[in-house]
Amino acid sequence: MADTLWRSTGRTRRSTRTVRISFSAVTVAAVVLAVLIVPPLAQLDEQAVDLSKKLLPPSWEHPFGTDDVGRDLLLRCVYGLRISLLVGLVAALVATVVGTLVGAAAAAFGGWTDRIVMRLVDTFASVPHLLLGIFIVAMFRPGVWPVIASVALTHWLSTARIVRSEVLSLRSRPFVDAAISGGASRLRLTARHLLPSVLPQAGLAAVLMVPHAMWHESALSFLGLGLPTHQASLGNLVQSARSSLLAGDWWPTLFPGLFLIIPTLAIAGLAGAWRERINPRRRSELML
Amino acid sequence: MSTGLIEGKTARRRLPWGPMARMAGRRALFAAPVLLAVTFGVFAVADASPFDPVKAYTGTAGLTASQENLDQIRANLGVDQPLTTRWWNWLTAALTGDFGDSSVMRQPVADVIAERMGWSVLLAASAFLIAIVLGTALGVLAARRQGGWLDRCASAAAYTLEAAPAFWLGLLAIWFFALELGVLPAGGLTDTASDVITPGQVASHLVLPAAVLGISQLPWFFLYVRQGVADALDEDPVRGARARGLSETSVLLGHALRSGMLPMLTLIGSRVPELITGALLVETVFSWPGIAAATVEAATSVDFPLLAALTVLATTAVLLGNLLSDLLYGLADPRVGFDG
Amino acid sequence: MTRAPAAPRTTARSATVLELDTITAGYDRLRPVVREVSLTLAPGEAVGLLGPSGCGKSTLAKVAALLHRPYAGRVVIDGEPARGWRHTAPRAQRTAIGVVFQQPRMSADPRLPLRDLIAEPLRATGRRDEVPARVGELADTVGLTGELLGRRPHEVSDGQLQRACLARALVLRPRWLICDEMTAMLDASTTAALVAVVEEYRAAEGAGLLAVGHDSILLERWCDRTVHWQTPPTD
Amino acid sequence: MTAAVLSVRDLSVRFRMRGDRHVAAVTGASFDLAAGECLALVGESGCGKSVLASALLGLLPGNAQTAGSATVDGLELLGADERTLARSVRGRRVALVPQSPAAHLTPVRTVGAQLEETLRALTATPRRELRRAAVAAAERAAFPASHLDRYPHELSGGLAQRAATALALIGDAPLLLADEPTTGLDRDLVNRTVDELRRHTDDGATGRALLMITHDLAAAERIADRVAVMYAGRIVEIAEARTFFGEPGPLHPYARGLLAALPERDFTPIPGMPPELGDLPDGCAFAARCDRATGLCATRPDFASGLACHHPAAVPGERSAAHA
Amino acid sequence: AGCSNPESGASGGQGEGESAVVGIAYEPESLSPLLGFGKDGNSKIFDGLLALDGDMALKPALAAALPEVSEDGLTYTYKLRQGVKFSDGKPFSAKDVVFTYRTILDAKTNNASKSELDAIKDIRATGDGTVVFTLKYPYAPFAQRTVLPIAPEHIAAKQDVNTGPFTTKPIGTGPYTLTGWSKGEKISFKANPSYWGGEPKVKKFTMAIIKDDDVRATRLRAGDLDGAILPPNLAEGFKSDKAKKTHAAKTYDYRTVTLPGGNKVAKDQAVRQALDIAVDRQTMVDQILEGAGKPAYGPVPTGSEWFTEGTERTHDLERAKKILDDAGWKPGKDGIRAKDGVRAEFPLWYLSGDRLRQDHALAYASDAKKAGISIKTQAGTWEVIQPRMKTDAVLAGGGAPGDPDFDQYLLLTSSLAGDGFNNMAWYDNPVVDKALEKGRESGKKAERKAAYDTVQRELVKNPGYTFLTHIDHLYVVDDSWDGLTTQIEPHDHGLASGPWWNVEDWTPKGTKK
Ligand SMILES: Nc1ncnc2c1ncn2[C@@H]1O[C@H](COP(=O)(O)OP(=O)(O)OP(=O)(O)O)[C@@H](O)[C@H]1O
Ligand SMILES: Nc1ncnc2c1ncn2[C@@H]1O[C@H](COP(=O)(O)OP(=O)(O)OP(=O)(O)O)[C@@H](O)[C@H]1O
Ligand SMILES: [Mg+2]
Ligand SMILES: [Mg+2]
Repeated sequence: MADTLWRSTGRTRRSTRTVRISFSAVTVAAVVLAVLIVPPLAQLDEQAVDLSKKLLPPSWEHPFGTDDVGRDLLLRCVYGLRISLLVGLVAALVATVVGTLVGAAAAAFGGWTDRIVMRLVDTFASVPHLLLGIFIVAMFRPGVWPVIASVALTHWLSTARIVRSEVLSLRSRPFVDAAISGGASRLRLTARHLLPSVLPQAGLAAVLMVPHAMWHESALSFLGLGLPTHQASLGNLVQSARSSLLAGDWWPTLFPGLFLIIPTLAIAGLAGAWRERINPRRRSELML
Repeated sequence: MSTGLIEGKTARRRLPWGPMARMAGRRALFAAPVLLAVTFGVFAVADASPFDPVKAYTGTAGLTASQENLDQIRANLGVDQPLTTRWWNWLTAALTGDFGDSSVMRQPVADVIAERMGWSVLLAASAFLIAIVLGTALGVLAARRQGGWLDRCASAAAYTLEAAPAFWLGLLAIWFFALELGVLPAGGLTDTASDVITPGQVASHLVLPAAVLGISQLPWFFLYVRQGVADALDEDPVRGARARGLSETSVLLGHALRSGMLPMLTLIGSRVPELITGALLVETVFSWPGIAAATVEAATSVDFPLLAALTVLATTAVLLGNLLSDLLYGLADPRVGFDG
Repeated sequence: MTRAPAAPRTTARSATVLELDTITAGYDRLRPVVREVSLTLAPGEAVGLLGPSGCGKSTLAKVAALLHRPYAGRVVIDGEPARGWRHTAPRAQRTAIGVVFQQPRMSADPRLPLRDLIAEPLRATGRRDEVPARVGELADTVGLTGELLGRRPHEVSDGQLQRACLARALVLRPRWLICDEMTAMLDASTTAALVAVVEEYRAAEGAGLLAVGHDSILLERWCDRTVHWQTPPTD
Repeated sequence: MTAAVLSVRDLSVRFRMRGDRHVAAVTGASFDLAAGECLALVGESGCGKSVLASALLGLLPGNAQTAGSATVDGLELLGADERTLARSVRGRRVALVPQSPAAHLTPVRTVGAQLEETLRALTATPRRELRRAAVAAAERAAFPASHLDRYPHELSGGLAQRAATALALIGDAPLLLADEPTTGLDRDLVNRTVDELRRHTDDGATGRALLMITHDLAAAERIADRVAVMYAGRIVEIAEARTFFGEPGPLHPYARGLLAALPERDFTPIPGMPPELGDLPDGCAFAARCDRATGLCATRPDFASGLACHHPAAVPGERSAAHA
Repeated sequence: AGCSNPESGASGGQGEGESAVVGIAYEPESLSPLLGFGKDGNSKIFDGLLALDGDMALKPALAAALPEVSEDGLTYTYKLRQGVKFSDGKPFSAKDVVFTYRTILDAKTNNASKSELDAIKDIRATGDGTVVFTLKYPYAPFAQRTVLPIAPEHIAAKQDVNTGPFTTKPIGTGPYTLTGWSKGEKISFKANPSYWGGEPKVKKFTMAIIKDDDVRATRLRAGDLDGAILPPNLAEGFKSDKAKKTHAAKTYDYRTVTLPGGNKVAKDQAVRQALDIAVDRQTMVDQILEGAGKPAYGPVPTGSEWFTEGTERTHDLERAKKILDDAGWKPGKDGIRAKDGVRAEFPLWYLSGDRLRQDHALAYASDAKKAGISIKTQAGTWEVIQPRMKTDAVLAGGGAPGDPDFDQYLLLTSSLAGDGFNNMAWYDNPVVDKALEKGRESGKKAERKAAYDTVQRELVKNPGYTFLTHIDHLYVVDDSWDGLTTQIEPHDHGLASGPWWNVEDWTPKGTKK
C-alpha cells in the first residue's frame, strides 16, 4: 500500500507539540537548576544595598537593572524565584492533595458522610481566605512556612468541591457497577477508577494554584503579614515595583513578572502533556 | 403514525422540585451549626491573634498614650472579658437583632451593613457575572480550536492573570482607562466632588472595579470550561451529535458545553470565598464603599461585633453559593441528584 | 472466601443455589419495573431469560448481581441471603457472581487497556500474582490477540470489547455467571465461539448461568431451560 | 440500474499506532449502493465494518488516515472539510445509527430534548410543533413517547437502540448507515425496526439507500437486497441476498463458515482467529483458517465478480454479477 | 474644581476653584473631638480656644485673646469670643468649653490622648465669657494643648460619648460643616456660611481617602484629585507638570533607629557613637527622600529655634572604625567585629509595608556593615515588634512640632522606658532626665533652651538613637488657588496637615467667573 495517498483526519500538529513539550521541560529544568544551584554557588548578597546605584536600567553589570535602593535585580529575581517556587509548589501540592482526598472521600462514601464533610468544607470556606491567612500568619513569626500554611489551608476547598462533584457524576456510571461486581472495595474503586478520571480537574487546580499562591503570598506581605518586604520573593518584587512603573521605569516590573509567568506557563505546558497522556481519548495535541 | 393515545402521556418532565426543596431544607438545617462554628471560630482565632483591639481603637494616639489610659479604654470597650463570654453576649444580642457597635466604624454594625452591603453585592455580582459569562464564552471558543491562536493566547493570559494580584490589575486599569484614555472614573462610588448618588454615576464608576474583579476571577472559569468542553468534544456523545448533523454551535453549546460545564457550575459555589477576597482588594484600590474592604480592618483591629457580622455574611454567601451550585449541578447532571 | 472451589459442586448441597425470591425492584417506588419475580438457579444449570425489550431483564440481572437494591424480596446466594448491596455486600458474595453487562462501551473504564480491564478484579481482590497467567489464558480463550490487549476500549471494536468483558467476568472463577445480552452485537461465528467459551467454563467449574437475551433460538440451544418474562413491559 | 446513491472506490482506513505501526482497519473497499437498495454488511467482530461507516461520515478518530474515494450524490466524502461535512453531509446526506447507541447520546439531556434539537436542525418544524414531531419521530422507531423525558442512562439497552434509530431517521438522508440497529431488541421489535428501515429506503422519491451493518442474519435476510461480507478489513464477497441465504449460498468459504455458525445451523465457530489487522499476511487473510486453502492462497486473490477467493465453493460465473 | 476629567462636571453649580478634592492617606478613627479628633488643631469642622498659624505661633480662635497665665504657671484664663454660633445655629458658650474638657478627662471616655491634658486639675466657667483652667503642676506648653476643638454640649451631652452619632456626624463652629463621611472613601465638607471668621472661598472641600500611594498618584494624574500627599519618588513624577505645584512641608518628622539598652551590642557606647557617624545621612536624603528632607541629628530639626548648633555629625567611616577599634571591637574573618566573644550584630525591625522605613533600614544596615557591624533587617507589624523592643533595634518615626517637650520627654525619660511606644530604646541618662524635667516646668524661654541644649549634647555623647533624617511631607496640588502655604508638620499626617491646613483661606486664582 506504499503508493496509497493517505489523508489524515485529525488536526494534529505533532511537530509544534514536541517543540512545546521540550520547551516546557527545558524551562522547568532551567528554573529548578537556577534556584537550586545558583544561590549557594554564587554566594552573593541579594540584599546588598547601594544607594548610589539606584534604579539603573539593565546593563552588562546588572543585566536586569537595579531597584530603588540599588540592589541587583537579577540576583533578587533568582532568590525570589527560589522562595516563590517553594511557596507556590508546596502550597499547590498540599492544597491539591488535601482537596482531592477530601472531595473524593466525601463523594465515594456519599450519604451523611458526604453531607457532614462538605458542611465542614463550607465552614472552612466561609472564613474569608485573606482573613484566615492573616490570622495564621499573625500567630506565628513572619516567615515562609506560615505563609505556605496559610495559602495551602485556604485553597484546598475549590479542589475538594470540584473533585467531589465530578466523582458524584462518575459514581453512577455502569463501569462502576462492573468494578463493584469485580470485588473492588470503595477505596480501590476510588483510587483506580474515580480518581484517575478527576485527576485532570485536580491537576488544573494545582497548576492554577502555583501562580495564585505566589501572589497570595505577596498580598499577605502587602498587609504586613507575609514575608518581609525586603526579602526577595517574586510577589514582593512585583509589588514593590509598582511605583517605579508609575515613574516610567519598566525593568523592576518586567523581569520579576516574567520570572513569575514563564515557569507557570512551563508547568502548565507539562501538565497539559501529562493530561493528554492519561486521558484515554485525547489525542489531538498538547495545550498550554 | 402517532396516536392520540400516546400524546396524552407526554407531559414534559417537571423540575424535580421535591428533591431540590429537600436539599435546600437540609442545607438550611446545617446552616445554624455552621454559623455557630464559624462565628465562634472567628472569635477564638481573633482572640488568639496578637492584634490588640485597644490599639486599633485608639489609632496613632494610642502609641503615646499611658498604660493606665489604655487599660481604662480596654475596660470601657469590654474587650477585657473572656472570649466565651464575649461570644455568648454577642450571640444572644444578635439573636434579638442587636449586632452591637463596630469599634472601627464607630457606628452600629447594623448601620454599617445597611449602608455598605448593597454596594459590595452590586460589585461582586456584576464581577461574577462577567467572570462566568466571559469565562464560559472564551472557554468554549478556545476548546473548539485547541491549540489555535485564540486558545494559546487566552490560556497564556489566564495563567498570567492568575499570577497578577488584583491590586496590580486595578492599578493598571486605572492607569489605562482613567489616565491614558480618560474614559472611565478612577475610583469611588460617585465623582469625588459630588454628594449625590445617581444610577448613572454609579454605573460608570462600577465598570472598572467590576471588570477588574471579574477578570481576576476569570481564569478558573475559563480554564475549567475549556478543559471540560475539550474533553467532552472527544467523547462519543459529541460524535453522536455530530453524526446527527447538528450545527457546530449546537454541538458546542448543546452537547460539549452541557456535559463539560459541570466543573464550572461547581466553581460558582466554590469561588465565592475567592470572590470575597478579591472584592476586599478591589474595594480598597478603587475606594469602593463596600463592606469587604472593612474585613481586613475589622480583623486586624479585632472589632468583634463587625467581624462576627461580616463572617455571618460571608458564611451565608458561601452557603448560598454552594447551595446554588449544587442545585444547578443536580439539574445539569441528572446522574448526580440532590443528595448533598 | 474469595475463591470459588475448583471442583464442580454437587447438587446434594441444596443450599448452593442462586435464588431470587419475589423480587420487586425498579427506579421509582411507585412504579417498580420488576414485580414479584422469582427465579432459582441450580448449580451447573443454564437458564435463559427471554422477554421483550425494556421489561426489566437487566434490572433483574443487576439485582441478582447485588448491584441494585430491590424494594422487596430477597436474593439468596449459596444459601446465604444477601444483606447488603453494592459496596455493602460482602466481597465474597459479590465476586461469587460474574456479570457480562449489556453495553460493553459503558461498562468498561475508558482509561484501562484491555489487559488491565481483565486483570482488574484479580488485583482488586488482592490476587496480583495470578494476573499474568490468568489474563493470558483468558485472552486466548476469548480470542483477543496480543496487540489488542494493550489498546484502550475506544481503540477496539464493540465486539472485541465484549470479549474482554466476558474475560473480566470469568477471571475470578465465579460460581454464577450472568450474561446480559452478551452476544447481542456479535456475529454468528463470534457468538458461537463465546458461547463455547462459557460452556467450557461451566463444564470445568460447574457454574450456574443466567443468560439474558432476545434470541430464543440461541437461548434454547444454549440453555437447559428458558424462562419467558410473564409480565408485559411497564409501558 | 438506477444511479448510485453511494459509490465507494478503494476505500482504505488505517490507524496510526504507537511505535509507527499501523492498523489497517479497512482496505480497498469498493462497492456501489443504488437508490432503493439495501445492502447488508456482515463480518466477524473487529473486521472493520463500523470503521467503514465512520469513514463515510468523517467521524474517524484523530489517529486515522483514509485513502480512496466515496461519493454520495456526487459529493466526495473523504477529505471533505469539516464545514461541508457538518453542513451538508451528516444527518442530511448520510445518517447514522451508531453501534453503541447509549454511549452516543449526551448523558445530561433527555432523549426528547435531543430529538427536538435534531428536528430543529434538520427539518423546518416550527417551534410549537416540535414536541408533536418528536413524538412522531420516536413512534417511527417504536420508542415509547412516555420515555421521551428520560435521560439516556435511564433507558434499557433496547430503548437506547430505538432512540438512536429514531434520531437517524429524522433527516431523511439519501444514505442511511445503520450499525447493528437491532441489538437489544426482541424479535417483534427487530422485525418492526428493519421493516421501518426498509420502508424508509423504499419511500424516498429521489431514491434512498440503506447500508445495514448487522450480525443478525435473519434480519438481513428479511430486508437486504444484497449482502457484503467483510473479512480482515476487506470486502471478500458481495452477493444477492436471495442466493446468499438460499441456494446456492455464499461462495466464499469464510461467508459459508459465518452462516454455519448460526445457532439454528451448526452453531460452531469458524476455527482459528482472524489475523491481527496490524500485521496482515501478504496473501489471502483467511487462508490460515480455510480448509480449502492451497499454496495459491499465499497470493492475494483479486476482487472480481463480487468475490475475492481462489477456491470459491461454487463457480462465481454461475451467479449473476452481483455488483453494479 | 481644577479637574481635567470631564466626568467630574457633575460637581455642579460651583465656579472654577470653588471646590477642591484632595487625596489623603490617613483616615480619622472618629470625628468627635471628645475622642481625640483634631486635638492638634485645624479640624475644619471645629475650632479650639486657640489655633496655630503658619509659623506655628499661637493665635486666638474661640478665645478672644491669648490666655492670661498666672505667675506660678498654674492658672490659665481664657476670655471667649462673643457671638460665635455652632453650625446648627445654637450659640457657643463657656459651658461648651467646660463640657468638652471635662468629658475628655472622664474615665468613661475612650480618648487615648487624654494624658496630654494630664496637667489639668480643674476647669470652670466664670461668667458666660470666661473659662479658667487650674493645673496640678506648672506645665509650660499648656497653651499649645488648648487648640483642641470644642464640641457643642447641647448635642454631644445627650449621647453616648463613645458610640453616639456625634462621633460620625459632628457639628462645630469651624469654617466647614460635614456633608458626608463615607468611611474608606471620602469625607466631604461644605463651607459654613455663618463662620465667625468669614465664609471660606472654597465652598466645597472633599478629602478622598486613598491609602495606597500608587493609586493616589494615579488618581491625581487622572484629574480625579486636585491635590494629594505623595511619597518622594512619586511626587518626583509631577515635577514636569506645569499645572501642578509641589509643596514641601517642613516637619519635625524624623526617622530614627533605636539602640535598645537591653541589647549587649547596641547599648555599648562605642558602638552607638560609631554608628552615629558611620551612617551617611546625606545620601539617604538625596536617594531615599529624593532631596526632600534633611539629615537629622536629634528630634529637633536643624533650623528650628530649639536646635543646638554644633551638634551636627558628619559622615566619617574611618573615625567610626577607629572608635570601634579603640573600644576593643576587632574585625573577624568575615569583616564583622567582635569583642569579648560578642559579635557585633543585632536585628533591626521596621514596620512591614512601610516603604520609607524599609529603605532607611536597609541603608542603615548597609552603612553599618561597612563599619563592621552586622545588622539584620526584619519586618513585622507593631504586634510583632513591640514585645521585642527591649532587645531589638527598631526603625522608628516620630516628631511633634510646637513645644520641644512634646516628644523629647516621651522619647528620652528613663522612667517611661518600655511604656508603650514611649522611650522605645530604654534610654537611661540621668543628665537628660533632669534637663527634661527642667524644660517642662520652667516658664522661662532661656532656661528651657539651655535645658534642651543639654539634652541634645548628651545625645551626641551617648546616642541611644541614631537619628537619620527629617522628612519633608510632599503635597502635589493643582496650581489654581492662591494662598497655599504649609505649616511645620508633625510625624502623623492628620487631617490638619498639608496645604489644606487653612483651606478656608484659599482664594481661587484669577477669579474668572
Ligand atoms: N437508571 C434508571 N432509571 C430509571 N429508569 C430506568 C433506569 N434503568 C432502566 N430504567 C427503565 O426500566 C425499564 C427496564 O429496564 P431494563 O434495562 O431492565 O430493561 P431490559 O429488559 O433489560 O430491556 P432491554 O432488553 O431493552 O435491555 C425500562 O423502561 C427502562 O427505561
Ligand atoms: N481508534 C482505533 N485505533 C486503533 N484501532 C482501531 C481503532 N478503532 C478501531 N480499531 C480497530 O479497527 C478494527 C475494525 O473495527 P470496527 O469497529 O470497525 O469493527 P467492527 O467490524 O465494527 O466490529 P464489531 O462487530 O465488533 O463492531 C478493529 O480491529 C479495531 O481493533
Ligand atoms: Mg437490558
Ligand atoms: Mg462495529
